[in-house]
Amino acid sequence: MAECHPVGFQWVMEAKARGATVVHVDPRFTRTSALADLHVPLRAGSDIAFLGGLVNYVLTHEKDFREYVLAYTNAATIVGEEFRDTEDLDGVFSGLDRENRSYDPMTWQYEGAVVQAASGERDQEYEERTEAESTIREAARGEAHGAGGAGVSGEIHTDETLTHPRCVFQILKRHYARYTPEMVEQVCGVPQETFRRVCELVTENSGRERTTAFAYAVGWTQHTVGAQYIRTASILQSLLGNIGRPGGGILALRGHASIQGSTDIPTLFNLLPGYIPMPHAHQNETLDEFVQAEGAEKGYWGNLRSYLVSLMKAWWGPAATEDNDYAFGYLPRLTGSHSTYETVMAQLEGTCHGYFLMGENPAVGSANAKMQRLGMAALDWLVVRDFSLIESATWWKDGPEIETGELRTEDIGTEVFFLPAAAHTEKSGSFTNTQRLLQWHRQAVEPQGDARSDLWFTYHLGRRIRAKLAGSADEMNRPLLDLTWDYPVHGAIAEPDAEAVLAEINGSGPDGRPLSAYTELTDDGSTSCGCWIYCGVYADGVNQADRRKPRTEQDWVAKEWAWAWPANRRILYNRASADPDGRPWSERKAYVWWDGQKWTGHDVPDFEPGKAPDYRPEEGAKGPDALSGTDAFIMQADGKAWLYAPAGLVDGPLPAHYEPHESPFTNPLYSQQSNPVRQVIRHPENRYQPPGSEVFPYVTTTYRLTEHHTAGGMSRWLPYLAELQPEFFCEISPELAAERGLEHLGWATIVTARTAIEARVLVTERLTPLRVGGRTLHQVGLPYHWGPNGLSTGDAANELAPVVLDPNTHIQEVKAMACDIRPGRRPRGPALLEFVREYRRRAGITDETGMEM
Amino acid sequence: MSPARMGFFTDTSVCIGCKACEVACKEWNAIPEDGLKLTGMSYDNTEGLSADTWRHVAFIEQRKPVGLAEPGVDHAGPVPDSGTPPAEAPMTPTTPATDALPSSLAPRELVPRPHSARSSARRSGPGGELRWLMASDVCKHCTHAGCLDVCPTGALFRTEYGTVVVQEDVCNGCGYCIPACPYGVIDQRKDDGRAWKCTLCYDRIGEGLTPACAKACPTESIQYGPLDELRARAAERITRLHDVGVTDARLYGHDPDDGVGGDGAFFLLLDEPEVYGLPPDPVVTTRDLPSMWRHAGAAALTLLGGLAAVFAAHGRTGGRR
Amino acid sequence: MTGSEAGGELPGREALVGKGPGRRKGRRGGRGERAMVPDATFTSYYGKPIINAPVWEPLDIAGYFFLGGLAGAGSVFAAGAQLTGRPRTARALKISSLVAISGSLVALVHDLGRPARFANMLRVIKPTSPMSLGTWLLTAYGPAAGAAAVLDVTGLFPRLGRVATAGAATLGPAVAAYTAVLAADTAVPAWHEGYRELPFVFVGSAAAAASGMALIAAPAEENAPARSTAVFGAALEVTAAKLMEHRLGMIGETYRTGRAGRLMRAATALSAAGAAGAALLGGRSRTAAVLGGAALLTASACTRFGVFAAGMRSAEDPKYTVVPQRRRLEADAG
Amino acid sequence: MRGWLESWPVYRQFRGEDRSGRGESAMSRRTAELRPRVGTADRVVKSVCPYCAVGCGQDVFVKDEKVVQIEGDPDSPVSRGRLCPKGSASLQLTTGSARRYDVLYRRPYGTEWERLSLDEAMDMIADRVIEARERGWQWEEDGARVRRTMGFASLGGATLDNEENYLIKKLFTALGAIQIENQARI
Repeated sequence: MAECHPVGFQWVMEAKARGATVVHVDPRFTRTSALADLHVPLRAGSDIAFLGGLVNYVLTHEKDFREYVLAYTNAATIVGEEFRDTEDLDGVFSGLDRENRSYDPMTWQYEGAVVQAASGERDQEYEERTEAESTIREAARGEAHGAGGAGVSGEIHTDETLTHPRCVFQILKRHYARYTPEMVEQVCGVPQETFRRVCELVTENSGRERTTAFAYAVGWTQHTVGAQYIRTASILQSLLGNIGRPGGGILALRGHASIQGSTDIPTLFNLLPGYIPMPHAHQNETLDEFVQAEGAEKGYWGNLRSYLVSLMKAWWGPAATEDNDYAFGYLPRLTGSHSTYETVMAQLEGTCHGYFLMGENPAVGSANAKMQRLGMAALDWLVVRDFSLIESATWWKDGPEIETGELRTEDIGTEVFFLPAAAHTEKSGSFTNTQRLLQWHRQAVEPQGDARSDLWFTYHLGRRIRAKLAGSADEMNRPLLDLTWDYPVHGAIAEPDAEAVLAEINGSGPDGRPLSAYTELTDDGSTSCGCWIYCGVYADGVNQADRRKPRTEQDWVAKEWAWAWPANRRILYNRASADPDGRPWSERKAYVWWDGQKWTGHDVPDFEPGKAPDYRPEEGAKGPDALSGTDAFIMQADGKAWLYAPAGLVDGPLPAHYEPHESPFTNPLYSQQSNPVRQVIRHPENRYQPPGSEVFPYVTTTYRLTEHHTAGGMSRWLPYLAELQPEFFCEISPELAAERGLEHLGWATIVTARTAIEARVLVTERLTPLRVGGRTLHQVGLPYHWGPNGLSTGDAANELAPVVLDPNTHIQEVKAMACDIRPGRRPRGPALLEFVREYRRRAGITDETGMEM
Repeated sequence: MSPARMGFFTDTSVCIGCKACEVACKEWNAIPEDGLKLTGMSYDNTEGLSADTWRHVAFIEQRKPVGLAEPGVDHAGPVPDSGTPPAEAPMTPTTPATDALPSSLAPRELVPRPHSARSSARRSGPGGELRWLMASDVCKHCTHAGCLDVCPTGALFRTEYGTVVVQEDVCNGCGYCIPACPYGVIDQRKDDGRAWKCTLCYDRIGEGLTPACAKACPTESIQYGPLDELRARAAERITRLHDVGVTDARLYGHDPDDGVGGDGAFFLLLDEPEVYGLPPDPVVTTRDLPSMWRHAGAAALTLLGGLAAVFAAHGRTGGRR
Repeated sequence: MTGSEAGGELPGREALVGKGPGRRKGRRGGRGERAMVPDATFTSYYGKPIINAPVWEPLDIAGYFFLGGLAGAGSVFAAGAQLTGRPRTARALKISSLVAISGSLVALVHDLGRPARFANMLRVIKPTSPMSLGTWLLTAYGPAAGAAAVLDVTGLFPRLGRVATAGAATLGPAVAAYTAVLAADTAVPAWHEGYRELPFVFVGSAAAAASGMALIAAPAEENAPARSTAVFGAALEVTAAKLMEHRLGMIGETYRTGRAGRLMRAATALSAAGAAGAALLGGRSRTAAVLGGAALLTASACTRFGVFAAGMRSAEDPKYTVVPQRRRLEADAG
Repeated sequence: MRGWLESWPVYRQFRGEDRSGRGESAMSRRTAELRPRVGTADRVVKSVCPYCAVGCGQDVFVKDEKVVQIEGDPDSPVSRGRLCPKGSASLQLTTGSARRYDVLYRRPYGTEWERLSLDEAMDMIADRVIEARERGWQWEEDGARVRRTMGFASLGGATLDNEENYLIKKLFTALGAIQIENQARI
């Protein structure tokens, strides 16, 4: 955190000054470790074992916050009889379809009820939920349909004594029983003594009076089991009563100014604004069927139809009517995954002809960077919008494939447009930060030359396309021509008014006035709202994201600084900060509470303001009304924090340790080596290494340095940052240096089945060998900021990474890979290809390697 | 009434080595880039203060001997101390803390020190546990400033805030201030010829603003304010650290009775000054100036007297040859 | 190093620490029990120097020291020669002083980062700055030396010429000596710590240079004082340098080793040879006088360049900064 | 004459209290008139750091319609006026030499960049989008209506504003594109 979010780390230092203990778990010793009370180096890719060990410790030593667990989690819920755990099936869950590499999740459901997830994969039980007969064969794994015919809802069974063998609590206990300190030591390389210390620190600091927070970043997400890493932390934190309370939580430290906003208002294939799923292709699907399939009976997702209809009204205005299902049919449909990596495959296959890159540099920033470049070389046209000539704009001229002779500039047919982008000082708009805070940045000056904002670009591109297609009667153009696309512009360059766009996102009522809360949204077409969770950001016609009341003039929650979604709440699920009766768990940790009439406190309560703790829903109540006065987790279909996830994940209801796709070790926990449903891509440029290969005996992980930003587009070109970390390097331990004859400041070549890169060597004791599985493991640290362009240069670490994805998030596994390292620079030109081929030969790599389940 | 003397207190125990100070300083003062060189000195690629680096963050990878070795992990090859230039080192040089006592050879302490400074790492080895010291260095704005004293043009002057500033419109690049500084701070910019160093943001503090580095510092490792207040705060901090067992902590440059009369920018360090590249006992060179003049006077008289004697002895021409 | 060693009394790395002449152990132990032997171990930041070495060009600044010495001592010598009826020697040395001081001025200006701003030297009069005082000194001395030479050569205004000669002779020793203060008034260990002897080294060197010049330029019948001066100057220079080296302790090695060592040894040898040659043979042989003079001049230059090189060396190695300061601290503590 | 004399530090040295010439007597006129450019800016514009997601507040100082300084906004409860090295380099990021201000064009099989006007480029891109969209158009897939194009794709960085992302998602979805992706996936 000190390494990548230094300014955020000031709050860790504040906490430390008030007596907090900081534990840093990371393969390398970073600037965070330097300030932590305890640094715990572990093997990259073993966190589920580590966290699972913590869960086991909590359960065996009965360190859970029992009142919280009983009231707010699904610990007591009984799971259906058909469910089989990894304990029963040696590492896999029931419902595994080996042929299609996917799970049928129906057996994971609660007894007597089918619940929908608040997020994640929601289309997987489409047919069960719509009770429709269908013959469509889904293209994507993870959306395969089961044969069961369970009802869409029902009565959830519970056992408050937590003793029923099929209650979540007991399942959890059995599942994590094998995650012992001995096992943690063997899997993670963390000595038992150290691990116990962490267990004690975490549990002693959790409960009524104290809370523990977990902070993570892409070190947890960029794995083939990334979503399950976070799930493990969720289980732990829910057991300890650390969710919804001040000083608790699982905090995603996100790495880009508006990466949170980029998922809230997603430029992601599978989502519509506000985490509404993009519709999948189903036979004659109606809006109602979609809502039934994707929404929830209970909780705020019960109002999905209002959110979606309001979105359709925002986009298609008067053209979205009750008669045409509010233009629901205008939405294009998914058939499986269309993530950025599938897009590259489509480029290589020649079905995707054009590509927009807006502030993104996949030629060095995405896994298997070579595939990205080859994909671009197969395009008809490419538009790159950035500040400088990044690698993604110049690969046709000076990319690595030109050097190896795999591509010749004269043979590349891709037409490339480079359009200079405007900086944040040259445009107005909002960023959503890592704590869901929408903060407005105001335009300071006009952009120079041809530099323009992406708002300008998108608006004017749309305007031009609409003008060119105006008058077309072709049905395919209907959604485009019916689109509400008329924003006020200002200034000499006709910049669209960002605040007008924000107002559309916020939404308006029948009278055209801005809405102030998503609870005002209706499903009858009388309200419009571009992103329901952002509803209220323009309440009263005031740009709430631009609120800047100085911190010194308000309390520590600072509710009047900017605006947090939803409803300006700073801590989600904060109902859980009070006990079931609505009293704070403790005075120290008081946050929101029931004052006898209403919910009140330091923050905006994340609960219906007037719903008393003793409220119990009537039979057959729907949506928010169906939540009781103690159902703190209001977005969940059962109002509970999920220790066990009956839906939403495609790779299991409980996290289990699987080895990374490319691991030098076999899985000590189960005979199932890796996530059985991880997403693999078969391509000659994406060859995988066999697990346990002696040719690739080391583990490498990629990471950031304070001095640079992501793939370097905003840092490698700046002299003041470039001089601080002037070139690509790898970090290794003195022991590995001795083993491989690597010299401090010399060169190293790092090899995987994809390619080899070179890096200067920093031999440092900050990297430490670990004892894993009975042998010494060396890890190679690779900061991934570099590429050949700019002032600070070097090979891109992402050249090494395979495209192998988490099946839930379709995020690549770059945080744990097996590799080889040797002294000296890498071969140049065609010799590099031969060098890598030789490695593949030695490791016996074929197109089948790594494809096994 | 002249304003209070202003200064920096750099508490390295909370420095996270982010280098925001280096960049903020450069942005504010429009300082040129200082070269793109990977040094191998841990994460320090600017090497030290110079004409083009007015704030510099030192990184020291260090072993803190606590006397417990990690079984099964051998450290192959010689491991030199941080005094070793990286080119001669087989690894990022680490060193045992210079003041570590054999008495600290206690079993590895895993209990976190209560809101102490930086921890030592879990990793232990033959030298002890690893810690990573970071410290942002800057011009000390000495009470008795050698650079200022020797400047022949008045380019260097002491401001109303007690700081020492070079006036870029006056400096003629004589270079005298450069070896006069006992800390090696001020330096000549090669293509420019003039001497440059930290101004403690003279232009900013004149309007009541905080110097750029202190303003940016995320963890308040760099604190700016009236020197008296800073000294009091530092004294409090050091007491607290000592109370919780951080016995390494010591102040540097805070003492008005030291060789430079105390620094306007002083530090809390976790090891001996020289580990950070700071002189252990700096003395302003001009402290000895009167004596130097006396010796020079004596020498001049010796010359005069010697020659007078020679000529007296030889007398007029035609005399004794 | 092996794991087994690590369990011993002291951390195993101990033996490898310290690039200084001694071992760290002494000082470490010295914490509790005062070490008997002065400890010369030290640590540093990656071997980086603590202080900044001068950015001066050796040719400019060592040259400036040499020429200043030659000029200053030369003016005294000229006055002496004039007073004792050695007009050719007097004229020659007046000229050489003018040339030397002009040369030194050129060197000084040349070394400035911003030569066009030389005049800024006259913005202030700073008693704390030897360079400031030196500049004002030169401002007075330069015209005096110039007038002395010009009036002597042209024969104009003889009275004024005598005043100028006397003035230059009065200021001359200061010109010859102040450069030692200039060098010593820095944090450069080899200069600063030698501030007591350095002026004597410099004036000795200056006297030797002036005598050398006189031996070369003056007729044999006038060179008796030059020969004596050669002995006086050379003896002073060499003795003072030895004393300084001794007092400097470990820093003294910067004068014995490397480039500085070679220059200082050459200076000693040339001084001795020049002075001896001049004293013994210079009265009889013009050639011997010229050779001796040249040797003395070269010796003087070698001394200046040697001092300069020793200073640079002592600045570039942190040990010369750290170890003496450490010792001082420990002496204070003890 | 008097003015000149008074500007001579030596004169001031002997007139004033600063006899040693180390204090105010040595001050030049430029120094005396020195003012920070944040003090002389025409306006201060409130902004947010564009690097990571901590969301530190920034003050952008503008003089003569140019950004002259960017520093932390002390009012922000997120950052309290502090910035990391990247945030501190925002001025160089936005006004430095690395920024390009011209549209560049590489024609198919071309070996060098060419210049193109922004207007022309926008027009060409619009044509290409229309063409690729039609070429990749699908009404149905395996018998189910999909109403989409696979002809073009987009990948955005996560430094885009919410409003920008909103328009991108809205326009491209209306065009039928589904391969709309973001750094958030990576």
